[in-house]
Amino acid sequence: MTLEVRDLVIEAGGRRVVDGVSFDVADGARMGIIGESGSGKSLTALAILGLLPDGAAATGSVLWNGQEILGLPDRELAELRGDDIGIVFQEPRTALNPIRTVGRQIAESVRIHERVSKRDARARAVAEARRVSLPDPERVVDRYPHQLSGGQRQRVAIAMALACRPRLLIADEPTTALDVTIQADILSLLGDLVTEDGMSLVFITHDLAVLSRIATDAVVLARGEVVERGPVARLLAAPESHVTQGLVRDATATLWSPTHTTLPEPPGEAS
Amino acid sequence: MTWFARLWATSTGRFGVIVVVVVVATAIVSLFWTPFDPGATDVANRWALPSWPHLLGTDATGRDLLSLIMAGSRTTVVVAVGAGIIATVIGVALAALGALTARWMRESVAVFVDILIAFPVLIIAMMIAAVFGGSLWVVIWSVGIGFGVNIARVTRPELRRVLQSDFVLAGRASGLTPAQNLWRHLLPNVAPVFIVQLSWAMAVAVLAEAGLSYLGFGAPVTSPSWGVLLADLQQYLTVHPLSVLWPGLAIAFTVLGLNLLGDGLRESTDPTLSRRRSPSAGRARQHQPEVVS
Amino acid sequence: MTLVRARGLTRRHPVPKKTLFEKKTFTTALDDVDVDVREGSALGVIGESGSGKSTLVRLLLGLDTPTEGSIEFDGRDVDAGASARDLHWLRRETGIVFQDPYASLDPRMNVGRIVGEPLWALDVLEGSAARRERVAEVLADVGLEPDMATRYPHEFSGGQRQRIALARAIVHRPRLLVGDEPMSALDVTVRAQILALLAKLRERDKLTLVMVSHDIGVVQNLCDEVLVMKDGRVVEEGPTEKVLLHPQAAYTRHLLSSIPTLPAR
Amino acid sequence: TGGGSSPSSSKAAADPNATVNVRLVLEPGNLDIRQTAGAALDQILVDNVYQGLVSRTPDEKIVPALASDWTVSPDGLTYTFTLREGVTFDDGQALTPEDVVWSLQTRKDTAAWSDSGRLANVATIAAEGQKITLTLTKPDSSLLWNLTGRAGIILKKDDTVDYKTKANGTGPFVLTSWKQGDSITFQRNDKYWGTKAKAKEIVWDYIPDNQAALNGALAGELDVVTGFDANLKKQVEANGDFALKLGSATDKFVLAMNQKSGPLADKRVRQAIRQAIDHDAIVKANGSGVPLYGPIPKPDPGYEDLSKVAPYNPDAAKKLLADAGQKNLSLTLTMPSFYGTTIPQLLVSDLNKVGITLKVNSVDFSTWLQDVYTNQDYQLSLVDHAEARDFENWANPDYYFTYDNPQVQNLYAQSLAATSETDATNDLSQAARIVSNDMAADWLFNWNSVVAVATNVSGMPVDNINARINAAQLTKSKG
Amino acid sequence: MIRYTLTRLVLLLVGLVVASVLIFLALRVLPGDIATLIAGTSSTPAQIAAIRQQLGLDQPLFTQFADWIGGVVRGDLGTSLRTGSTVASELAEKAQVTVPLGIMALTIALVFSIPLGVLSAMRRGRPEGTGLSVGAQALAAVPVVWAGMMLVVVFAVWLGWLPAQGFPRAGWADPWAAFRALILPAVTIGIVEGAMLFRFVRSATLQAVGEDYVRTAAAKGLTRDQALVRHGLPNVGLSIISVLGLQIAGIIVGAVIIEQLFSLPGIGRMLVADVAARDLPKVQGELLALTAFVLVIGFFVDLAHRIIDPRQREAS
Ligand SMILES: Nc1ncnc2c1ncn2[C@@H]1O[C@H](COP(=O)(O)OP(=O)(O)OP(=O)(O)O)[C@@H](O)[C@H]1O
Ligand SMILES: Nc1ncnc2c1ncn2[C@@H]1O[C@H](COP(=O)(O)OP(=O)(O)OP(=O)(O)O)[C@@H](O)[C@H]1O
Ligand SMILES: [Mg+2]
Ligand SMILES: [Mg+2]
Repeated sequence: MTLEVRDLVIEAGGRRVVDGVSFDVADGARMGIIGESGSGKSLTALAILGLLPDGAAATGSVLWNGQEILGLPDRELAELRGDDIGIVFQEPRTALNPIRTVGRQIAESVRIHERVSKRDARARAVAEARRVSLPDPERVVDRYPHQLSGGQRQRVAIAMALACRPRLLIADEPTTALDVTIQADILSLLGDLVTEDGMSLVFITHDLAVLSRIATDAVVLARGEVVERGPVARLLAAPESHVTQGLVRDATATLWSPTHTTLPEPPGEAS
Repeated sequence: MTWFARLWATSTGRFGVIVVVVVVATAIVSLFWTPFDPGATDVANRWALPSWPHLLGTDATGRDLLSLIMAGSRTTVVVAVGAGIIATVIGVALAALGALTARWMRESVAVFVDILIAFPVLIIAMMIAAVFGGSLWVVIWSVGIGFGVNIARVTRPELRRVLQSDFVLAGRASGLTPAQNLWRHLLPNVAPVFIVQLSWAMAVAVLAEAGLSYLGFGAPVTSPSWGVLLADLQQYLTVHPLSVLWPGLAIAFTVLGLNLLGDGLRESTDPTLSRRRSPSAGRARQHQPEVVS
Repeated sequence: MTLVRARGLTRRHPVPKKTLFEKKTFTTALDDVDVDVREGSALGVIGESGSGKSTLVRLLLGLDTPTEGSIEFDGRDVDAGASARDLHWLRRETGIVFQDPYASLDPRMNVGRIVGEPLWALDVLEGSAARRERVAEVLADVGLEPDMATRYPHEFSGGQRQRIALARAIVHRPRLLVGDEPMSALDVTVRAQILALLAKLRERDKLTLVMVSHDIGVVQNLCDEVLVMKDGRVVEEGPTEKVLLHPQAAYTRHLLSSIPTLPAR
Repeated sequence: TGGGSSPSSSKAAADPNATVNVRLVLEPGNLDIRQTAGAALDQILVDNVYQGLVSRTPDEKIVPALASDWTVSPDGLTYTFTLREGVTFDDGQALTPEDVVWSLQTRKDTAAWSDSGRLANVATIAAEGQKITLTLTKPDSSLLWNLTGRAGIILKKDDTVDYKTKANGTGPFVLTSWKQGDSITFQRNDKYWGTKAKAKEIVWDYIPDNQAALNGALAGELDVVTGFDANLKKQVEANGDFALKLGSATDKFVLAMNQKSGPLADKRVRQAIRQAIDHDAIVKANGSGVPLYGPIPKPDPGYEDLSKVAPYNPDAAKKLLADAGQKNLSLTLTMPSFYGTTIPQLLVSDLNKVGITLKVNSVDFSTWLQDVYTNQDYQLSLVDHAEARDFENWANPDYYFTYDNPQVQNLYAQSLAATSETDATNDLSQAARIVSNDMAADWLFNWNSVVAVATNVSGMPVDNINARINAAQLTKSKG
Repeated sequence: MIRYTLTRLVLLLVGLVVASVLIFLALRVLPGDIATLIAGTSSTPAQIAAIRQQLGLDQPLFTQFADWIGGVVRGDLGTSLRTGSTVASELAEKAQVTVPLGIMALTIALVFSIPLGVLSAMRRGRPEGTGLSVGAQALAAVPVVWAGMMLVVVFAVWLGWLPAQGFPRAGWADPWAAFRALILPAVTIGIVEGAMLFRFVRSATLQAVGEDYVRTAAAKGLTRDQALVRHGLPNVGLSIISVLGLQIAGIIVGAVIIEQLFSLPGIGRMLVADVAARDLPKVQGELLALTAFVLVIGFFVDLAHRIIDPRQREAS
């Protein structure tokens, strides 16, 4: 099951915000997309699933297993979403429906795609909640989002995306809004799940340290264009484009380093 | 971009602005000139159909409808502005009492506002009309009070929200006194919500003038007013259907304009509609496109 | 020399009653905390979300009244209940930058007015010309063009906005600058720039810093002392080196081990 | 016009089981005929439900009712009535002479009852067999007339009926239901002593809105529309199922002027106002009615044409105002709100032409009663005085007209005391001329009733129907 | 939940007490009284005084208030000075017109505004969505009197399908006739109020379109319209419920005008007549009942909110 993105162009608000992005995600691959804020990472992810916001439109080509899915009618795309391809968003506070129990929300994709009964769906929800290590899964499925902490909500969001065992998971900065301790938990959870199920992963982040923990390969986006691509280790060790170089340098500047506490060399001059 | 440019950029806002300008301009012109004296009767020419020199025809006593409609826009402007001012004063006062004072006071005011909301505008109007007789003041005060309470209800949480915002806290940290903070930060930031409500209040005032005039609580029966005219002419609807069209159209046009102005103002001032509001907690990073519309 | 000295700081918030018949209950945001900030030092405050960091900062700056405990600034008692004018002495000595660069600037004021507000409110510098000059100077200090003073916050990027907030915090030349997570809303690139800027100011103007952050890298790079908080209490404090490299408290260790790192180059 | 009832144009036979729906404008506040004022009560209850010893026809002739006949002594001090036998109240009880004595005596003695003052000259009321004798302290030429109205109504002695919502009378109809805010229903009284009513049921529908009434008529929901707006004539005639009938009436639209103080104390100003008003235009705009220039309308005794007293002449009006030194005069007219907008519009325009700014304050009737009627706190007032033969108000200096002329008061007293009808009438017309010459008020016009009657309806009276509608002859044919 | 209900109930009672005092005092300011009205234009001061005493209007204000409130507490809303019948019975009778009218109007408003509002939000930017929105804006701008007249002319006078005015004397004993009599009035109020509601539904739905959780739902395999309907709308519904509370007040106002226009014997017309007649005990009883009704609706709106919204349901 492969995803091939070719010459993806996205126009939003009359501007071209993603300009000819191409990349492949092979079966079982762990692909990272990095870039600074506003470089077009989220829109790229949304375009793949046909979830672009009003006022944004995509052209180019997105092939899923060789089938063109860009521009498919919403009804047909909907069959892919949640079933073949799952997605987790950045903000756990707003991504869940406040007036539905989390169990119902976790099992919704199962009910949509597998048409199981209500009771079975609940059992599935409990199982999925257990899989993402939510505490007391039997009870937690009957709670409402506001009764959970941020980390727990993000786990719910992940459980939702994984409920139908998708072949590809797109995670759009799933840990940015969380505390470091919780972020660490979620990252290892994701890593484990991907390894267990052998699904492919597209992980979007602006944080190189996070990227290096989760992805094997990455593309670097800047102003809507791919400026560099390659294995993460290589990107970090020997960045070629100056965008990547800047990212690496800045990351080092503000990054916690367990070995030295001396002030590093002055970072890039303030512009 | 200034707020006006943003407003003008929305089609609703543009229509609203045009309507308001047209109505106000008509009102001003009518102060100096109307084709006929709007009060002058001419029984020989009653119920004239639209034709020269009575472009819109005449009414039951032969008054020129075009002149009456023009002069009636004055009443509309007075009603809308008057109700607006009273709604503003009451709305601001109640909202401020309900947002800025001690907690027991805030909560009692909130309850009081909820009770007042239960009194329909019309009932307030009937009481005032019964005391002072039908007049524009009835419309102005009743809509002013009724909508002032509404505005207070909508503005209060907004005021609370701004009050808890970081920039107000930053103002305190910069040494601003509460009064300075109110004037420099709170009011300007609540103003948009307020102005939107206000333009809707004005639309309601124009409609209420028609309804109250029909019930006899509105403007004096001889004053040039769209509401009075509508109430007056509707009695002859089946015989002279054309005449009742004009005041109806004038009212609908103005109300539509004010409503759309409110919608346009909301679109152009509400930041949630252009970019997402920053989450108050957590470490959500924000990005800002280079050009903000 | 101790610039700020706080003893036994406790802050409780009443939980809003949902019904009339409920008993009054409290949440404790800060629980018996002692803090000393040496003149010229940089104190980092770290800890998880909700551990009381912001509460502490507000108390230190007299923006909130402690339920219990006392604060002295430069030997003088801080009474947050006093009128705004009676606190002007404290405001002249302190400046603060908040976390969210979008929420902390009044969207309806231009940058010149925002940055000049402390000068105006505290009556520092006579005459609008002198004030304008100082605003231009401080904008240059934080790396912005002086002619940006006539523009409005929404015309700036997050990083630029945070610099504006920083300019406002230092425009009246305070002795103490407090940052309440001033960088956590920014992406790495901008974060690095602000960090450098703060380091420069500290060096040049001998500013005393109190820096709240969940971002331990920032603290490590900027601060010489660290305070670790959890659930409203201080779990560990001491020189940066000691606390971060040889943490004693279990919580500190857990916190540090959670931080993702780059593979060594 | 002038006939008692409109002849039926339909040849079809009347349906004895017909229900006739009649639109009326003003609903009574309650049904208490003893003390609740207002023509709305007399309009339907007197003659139809309640009766007096005597009654009157639409053209103001006095006719027998509960009394089969009566005599008046030559000195005018003793009235003797012969009470009919076999009369019963709606509750089945027979009418006795005691009921008559009690009714008249209680009326006279109870201040709270309306029109008690009209029996002020009656000294004793006595019954002897079926003979009822009233003796007077002094002659009163209006007594018989007064007995045709409220003052003469005969109720059951010490009746316990709830007068406010029900009725217990002797008339050809029984009041069966009152749905407040909607309608009052009468049913034929099958035990009536006289000729039985023609229709089985009369429904009085109270519809204030003219357009709603017209719509109701066009949709076939109403058979008779009274108070019809003549401006809507075209519509109802085009329909073909209705005919418009005009009837005379005693409604006088009185523009009262408070002459106690202020600019209106000056007779020239009052005359200027009268001459500024185009009465013909008012009649034309109203679509019906006749101009009126004095206090007595054509149907009442004492009427004469006073159109020469203050004819329409704006220039003369301007001159009078200038003579009186009134420039930029501004006056306020206080009027009840239910008289519509046409008349005030015309007044504003006419007065404006001679330089008077008129402000119109239209108020609830109760506010008018308090401000104008009771407190006499007004400048100009406009009210329709519908009552017939109400000249007495001009002879009452305390009345809200604020008109005080001893000569008029004497003439009126003289007319009351007159024992010959001609004398009484002459005195009245002389007094009326003085009132008009004094510019005591302006009489805008004498309203005429306009009634739209369905073509299958017969027996609908059209004259003076604001005062009362005798529905005994009213009926409808099938189809 | 029970505690909350009790708290809210206390608030409701406080509201009623405040309202009753306001109503009582406000009415005493009215000029003119029923005694002069009963006495009419050929009355004498003695006659007026006699009537006033008979009606108890010569009692001190406080006594009158105490009498009234005392009665209200015992469930007696008072009696009419004009007719002597109880306010409660007259309200009950007129309610047979006004309540069905209100319900029909509300139903029409809801049935027409909610689906169309949602539809126009879903079809935003397309001609049909814009068209719906423009149409609703135009309808919301039309004075209710005008709308009513137009409908009568077309459906009653021209086409003759429906009655133009009035309510059958038999009332609901003749259900079909009664229902027909209320159709035009209800449609008039319904479309004008519905147009306002439409604007609200549309903007609330547009807001829901942008909510993250709707996008999340679409990501689970719903089409975007399905996601909006299944996840956005229940949340929109919450805010519609609160607006409905206010809408009821609007319908009451509409009813007063419409009952006049269609000569319907309902509460609105009775109220206008009673104010004009200065039948103060009756007016205050009616106003109190009306206010209580709106306050009670507010009470249930708040409770409904609590029940539907888990965030509020939580006690602590
Ligand atoms: N609905 C929209 N209308 C117009 N412009 C948009 C819209 N959404 C995003 N953009 C713009 O498109 C560009 C790319 O946005 P995108 O959200 O993909 O960035 P990102 O790389 O995900 O950034 P971040 O790291 O901050 O999430 C930005 O300049 C943004 O301002
Ligand atoms: N005004 C308030 N009313 C009630 N509780 C409050 C209030 N302000 C803060 N709290 C509570 O006090 C605790 C400490 O809050 P504080 O904002 O100081 O935490 P923080 O360490 O700054 O967290 P973060 O990293 O999320 O900014 C939290 O549990 C918070 O919910
Ligand atoms: Mg993004
Ligand atoms: Mg904080």
